Amino acid sequence: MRLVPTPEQRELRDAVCSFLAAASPMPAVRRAMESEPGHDPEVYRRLAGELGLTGLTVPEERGGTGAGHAELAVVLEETGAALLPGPFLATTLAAILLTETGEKEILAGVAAGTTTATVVLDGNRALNGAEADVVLTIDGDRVLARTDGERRALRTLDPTRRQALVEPGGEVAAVSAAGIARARDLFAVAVAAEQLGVLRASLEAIVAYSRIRVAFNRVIGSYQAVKHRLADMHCTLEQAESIVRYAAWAADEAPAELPGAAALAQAYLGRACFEVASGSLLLHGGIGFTWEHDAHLYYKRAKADEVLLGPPRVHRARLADLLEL
Amino acid sequence: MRLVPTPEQRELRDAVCSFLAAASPMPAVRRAMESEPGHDPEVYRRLAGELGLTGLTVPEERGGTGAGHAELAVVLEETGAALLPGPFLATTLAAILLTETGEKEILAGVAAGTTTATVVLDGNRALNGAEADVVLTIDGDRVLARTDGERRALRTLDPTRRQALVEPGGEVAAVSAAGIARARDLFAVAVAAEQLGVLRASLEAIVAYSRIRVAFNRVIGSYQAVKHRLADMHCTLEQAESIVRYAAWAADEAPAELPGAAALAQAYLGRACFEVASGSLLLHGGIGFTWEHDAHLYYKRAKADEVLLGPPRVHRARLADLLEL
Amino acid sequence: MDLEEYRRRARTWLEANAQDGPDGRAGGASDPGGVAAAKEFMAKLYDAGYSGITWPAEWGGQGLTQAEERAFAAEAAAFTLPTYVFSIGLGMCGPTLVDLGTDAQRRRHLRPLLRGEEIWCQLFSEPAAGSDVAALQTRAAATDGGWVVDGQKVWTSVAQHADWGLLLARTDPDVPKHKGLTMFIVDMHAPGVTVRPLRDMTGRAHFNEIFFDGVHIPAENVVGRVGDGWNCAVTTLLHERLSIAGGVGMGGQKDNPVAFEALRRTADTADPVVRDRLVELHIRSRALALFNQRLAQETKAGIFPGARGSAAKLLLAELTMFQADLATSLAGPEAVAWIEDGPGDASPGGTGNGEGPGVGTGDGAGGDGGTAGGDGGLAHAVSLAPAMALGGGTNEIMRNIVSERVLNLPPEPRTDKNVPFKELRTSGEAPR
Amino acid sequence: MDLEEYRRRARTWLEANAQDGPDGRAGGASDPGGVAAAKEFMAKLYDAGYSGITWPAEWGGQGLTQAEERAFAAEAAAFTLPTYVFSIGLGMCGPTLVDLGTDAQRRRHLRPLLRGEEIWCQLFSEPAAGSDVAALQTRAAATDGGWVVDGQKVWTSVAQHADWGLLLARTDPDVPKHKGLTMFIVDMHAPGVTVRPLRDMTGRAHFNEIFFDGVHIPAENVVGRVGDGWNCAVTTLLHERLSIAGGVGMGGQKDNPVAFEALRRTADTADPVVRDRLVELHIRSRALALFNQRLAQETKAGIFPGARGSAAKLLLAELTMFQADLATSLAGPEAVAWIEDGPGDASPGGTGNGEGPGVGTGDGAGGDGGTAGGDGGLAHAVSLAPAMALGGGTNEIMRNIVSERVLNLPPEPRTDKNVPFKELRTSGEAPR
Repeated sequence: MRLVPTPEQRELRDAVCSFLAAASPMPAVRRAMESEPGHDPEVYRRLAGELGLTGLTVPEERGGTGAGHAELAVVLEETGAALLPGPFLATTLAAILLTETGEKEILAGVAAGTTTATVVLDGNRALNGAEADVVLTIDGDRVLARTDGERRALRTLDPTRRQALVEPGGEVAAVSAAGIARARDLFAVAVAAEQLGVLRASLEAIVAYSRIRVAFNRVIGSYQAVKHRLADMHCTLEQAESIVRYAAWAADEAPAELPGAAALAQAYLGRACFEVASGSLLLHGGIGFTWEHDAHLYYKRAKADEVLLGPPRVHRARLADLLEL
Repeated sequence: MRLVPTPEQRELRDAVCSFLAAASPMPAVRRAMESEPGHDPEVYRRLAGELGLTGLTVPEERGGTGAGHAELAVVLEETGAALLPGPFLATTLAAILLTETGEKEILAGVAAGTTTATVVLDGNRALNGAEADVVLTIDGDRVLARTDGERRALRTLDPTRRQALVEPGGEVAAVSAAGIARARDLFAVAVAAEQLGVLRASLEAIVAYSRIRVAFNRVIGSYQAVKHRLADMHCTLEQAESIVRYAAWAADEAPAELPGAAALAQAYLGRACFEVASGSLLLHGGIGFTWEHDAHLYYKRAKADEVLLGPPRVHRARLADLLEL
Repeated sequence: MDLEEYRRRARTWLEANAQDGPDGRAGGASDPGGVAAAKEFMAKLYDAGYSGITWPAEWGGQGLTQAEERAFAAEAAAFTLPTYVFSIGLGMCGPTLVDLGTDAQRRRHLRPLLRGEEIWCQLFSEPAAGSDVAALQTRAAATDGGWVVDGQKVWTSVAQHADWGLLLARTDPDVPKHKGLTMFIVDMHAPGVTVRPLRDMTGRAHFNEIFFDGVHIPAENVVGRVGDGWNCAVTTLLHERLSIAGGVGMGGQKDNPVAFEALRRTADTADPVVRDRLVELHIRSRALALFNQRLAQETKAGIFPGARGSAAKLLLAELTMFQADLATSLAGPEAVAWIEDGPGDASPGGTGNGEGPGVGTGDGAGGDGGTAGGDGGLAHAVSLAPAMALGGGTNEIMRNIVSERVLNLPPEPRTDKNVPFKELRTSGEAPR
Repeated sequence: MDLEEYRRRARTWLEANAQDGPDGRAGGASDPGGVAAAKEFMAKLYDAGYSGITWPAEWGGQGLTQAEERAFAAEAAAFTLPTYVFSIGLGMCGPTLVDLGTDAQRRRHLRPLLRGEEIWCQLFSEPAAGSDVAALQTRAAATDGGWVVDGQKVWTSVAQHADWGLLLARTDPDVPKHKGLTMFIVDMHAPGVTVRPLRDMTGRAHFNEIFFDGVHIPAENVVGRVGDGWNCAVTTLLHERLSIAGGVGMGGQKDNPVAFEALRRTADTADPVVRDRLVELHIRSRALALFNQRLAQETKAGIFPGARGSAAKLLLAELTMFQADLATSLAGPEAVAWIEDGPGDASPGGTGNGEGPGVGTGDGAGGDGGTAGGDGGLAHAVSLAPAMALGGGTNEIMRNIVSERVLNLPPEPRTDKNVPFKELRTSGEAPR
């Protein structure tokens, strides 16, 4: 089992981190989320094309980089920490589904960064469904794909990522029951990696603020009430990171452990991320309640991510089944 | 609805409190729990006879005081706070059962303080079952009573109150389905009142200790980590007391509300009491882990009381049913 | 009149006179018509004797006790009264003037306040002075016949409608921070006062920022003594906590989509785990409701709740977060994304501008219950929930109060008590 | 040798040599035979190269890294080794001498310690100096050729078997408290040393109180420099936390009646709410186990865990309380009352002395499952659970460490740093 990133993974992290810090700092995130497309297409183009991240886990022979889910987790942790708007997660989930089910044509465009795609997750709802080039629907053991169909943008709690009602269905793109089952577990790991980033960034924000905000002539970070809450949040972060690394390792190296690891990852990360984001917001005091402060964007992303793959009890029930309780 | 004790109830509380402070302070509790009978028969005799407390809720025409469950709650809160050893709760539960089912003969002895009794709560287990004069068993809509039968003392987590395996059964003492149902709810209220006392005493102990214990040249009660835990415990106490007063009021004045109030009381008090007792013990530091300190006696009583009428989920499930969820 | 009778009469009056309409909170800023209607209702309330229930009769009140006030509030909780815009005046500013104002101030201000003719706001908090109110920086400099004020306030409710404000400003920076403050009555229509809506995390402007630029205040508008502003503010804050605990100006739970009664209708109660979570919410809700009722009964019995009201406020803040979190977690995806023109759509901060073609709610092919069943109500609730834990004192401040004033534990060591204000640290500075 | 190979060999050795017996914790005080067997096992362990894995070869160790030590501990967790009585020496006293001892001290003490020939205990805590170790009052006064010690220590594990103790005592009360301490090696067989078992809340004596009455210590037994005892103690405590985090001297979970694997067998998993609670326990257990494994891997990769080990200790303390509480809550009445001669009966503190006649477990008439199914194991677990949150630093101290040394938050304001020890407050005194 490997729970510590390799030097190569650390390099990848640094590269993504530097890119996002330059191309999509929080003021840019705010401009993007209020813009008509809801994200900066240029940032997405560079992320997908220049950095090749939409094809990261796509095999080389199908146009991708052929990296593992441990690498993908490192990337999603950073896009999560940066609250990157746009269809990167949606397209990544689509790439996972198409890779695991052996699809090739759509995947080529996704891996090349020229096609955006999304997966219908819940009835007729899809992340970035209004703007995706291709909408994928899981129907039993088949993956359906369509580029047409009605789309209707939804209002969302999380202003940094859009959702839409879409028309499910389309042509059969691939058939693979096992591939679909594995893809669903990989979705859980991918979202958990994003949640880890949101959690970490929320904690970092309040730690930094508590070192400079003064109340009663002391920085608030010197009060035990604040310190101890932050220590507990740090404990949560340590466990969250350990679980995400484990689940990503299982995805790459221990397929038999993946279902349990994936359910564990969603069951832990969903709650953990919202609790830390929520604690971070509250400890910011009144400033954290303003629209201009970023705390609420993390809080809302955390809540949206917590229910993205279904309410938390779904993952807990799955874990119970896998544990044969 | 009446949530504040009347002046008469406050007088009763003061009388019981003074009696226990003189007759059964903690050193006496420790002597009693390590003695062969497990309690001080003289204290019980005076409590039952002189103060008439085993007949408190027994109607006057059947030899009791004819007081209400609000009065009984006030008394049990004090016996709980004092960790009174012996068969007072067991006999009180028996008195409730016999009163509600219209039994007269055994009740006369119980009300007079000359008979100790217990109720089989769980299969063949009874509080103070080894030493009770009468063992009552609920069998459908009948109450059975016996004075003979084998008894086998159990080892208990809580050293301040004994339990035993007994032989259930005996002669039919009373028949009343409605009375038995109501008695079960009244058991829940009675135990909740005891739990309120345990909770309150646990909190008072750690508040007092945190005002005198010094660490790093400050009393520990000046540290926010301690203060805020204690503030949260105080919030728990306020809610716990409100619920117990409400449930006792419902027992006396609003029979239709009693089942819901009783289930609420057990569902809240069981957890609340153990959490406060547990927090109190931990905040005492190492001294709280010693046998000689009283914190563990409260902790153990809290745990024993939490499961006395069945595991906590039983009360939550009943509440769900009553709420028609 | 006994309390039950009082309560019965209040209910009768409310049934006859309270419309089941908005409380004036939503859209108030852009809806002067709403404010006009609210003023009309307030005049009726005053004439019926339900405004200023505990205030002295001499100044227009009813001279009754907290018990009657709580009884009325308990009955009013079943209605949605349009009194929000008056809540600061009724709960905080007015009671402060009753306690500390000059007779001239009381005569001029209290009756118009109670009748809803004039609206009040409270001006204490500043960006760098939240929990630590006494660290405020707004300056009031003495001038001919009065004072000149410069500075910035924040978190000011209803300021956009306010005629008067209760202002706390620094009149002496050379003494320790608690000693150099003074309280004033400020005319919100005076030159130099700018009110700017403050958009909060719900996407709405529930609050305002207020800028003072050379605003003149006449000398007779000082409340209490010059330099005694901290003690005056403590009085105001005490009234604030009492009014929150007493439910003054607070709506009921009846339309709250995250309260138990709503969730029992919407949640999947066939799942025993969901049922257990709802039981938990019921337990916590009842526990707090009973505690509040007990405090009310004690007040009636002459036991002053004091700082125990802060325990109720803390519990309410925690319950508010808990239930919003629970409701969204139980609902799942539809809690966080919904069709924009749903009836209760309530989050202008959300995205999605309707540019897509129309896809109906129910016409998706592949899902069971996977349609956008939410109407934004849950999303709004989870966005608004932190407000209860931040306004009127954070949870940490409440815990300090409960531990120090109820449990009598010692305060933290303080380093800001005997130092001139100008020598204190401010946020963002390195430690001295 | 790579780590997997090392681990494989360790497993092979353990399978051949470790009996599946008690760890020497229970009943050790009254069982010298158990200690003799433990010493025999320790000699074998030493000869096989698994004692002092990270210690310098020069003093009898293996000169390997934390990675090998953790690998061995991970394998050993599947067994119950009789090493408890050596754990203080191996985890704390020995490493301190490796770091700070004189060559003479190392030569005299380290090899016998590693071979299990001599048992060590650690003598820091006092009744009035728990979390605040530096507030200790035991005095060491200079005398001819050494020191004379008077005072009392507490919470001393294995002292009843100990040959040597690592003692922290005050050599100068006139300087600030951290500056007047000195560390000593004390002969536990010296005249004036009294060891008294301390009965704890489980009813057993897991710890001891030690009384020093004019005990002479030769000058060469000072560890480090006179007056530098605080820094020496910091070294010892660092080793303590590492050894707890690394699992040195800790038993596995395999026989723990409140761990997930036991509860899945005993709990009523037909109830979905019970199943959900077990899932919660699984999640928390796995989360902590994975965190510990990650720390071990980072250590191997050269990333020193430092104060992050305190996070693991805090989480372990919370998990220990959580699982004991959960197990007893799930079990219900049988968790807290059981037949006295049940096989795992483990709480001599409990009552019930067998004076009643024999009523069999299964012969009750009126109940389903209402028999005394418990054997005292759950009761013992819930009685022992607080130990993890109190020993080796309370949860509050762990949170201080994590917040200050991992998150770099500032410490609390201190009032005890620059004041002579004799002027400091002690417990029970009114504030000065």
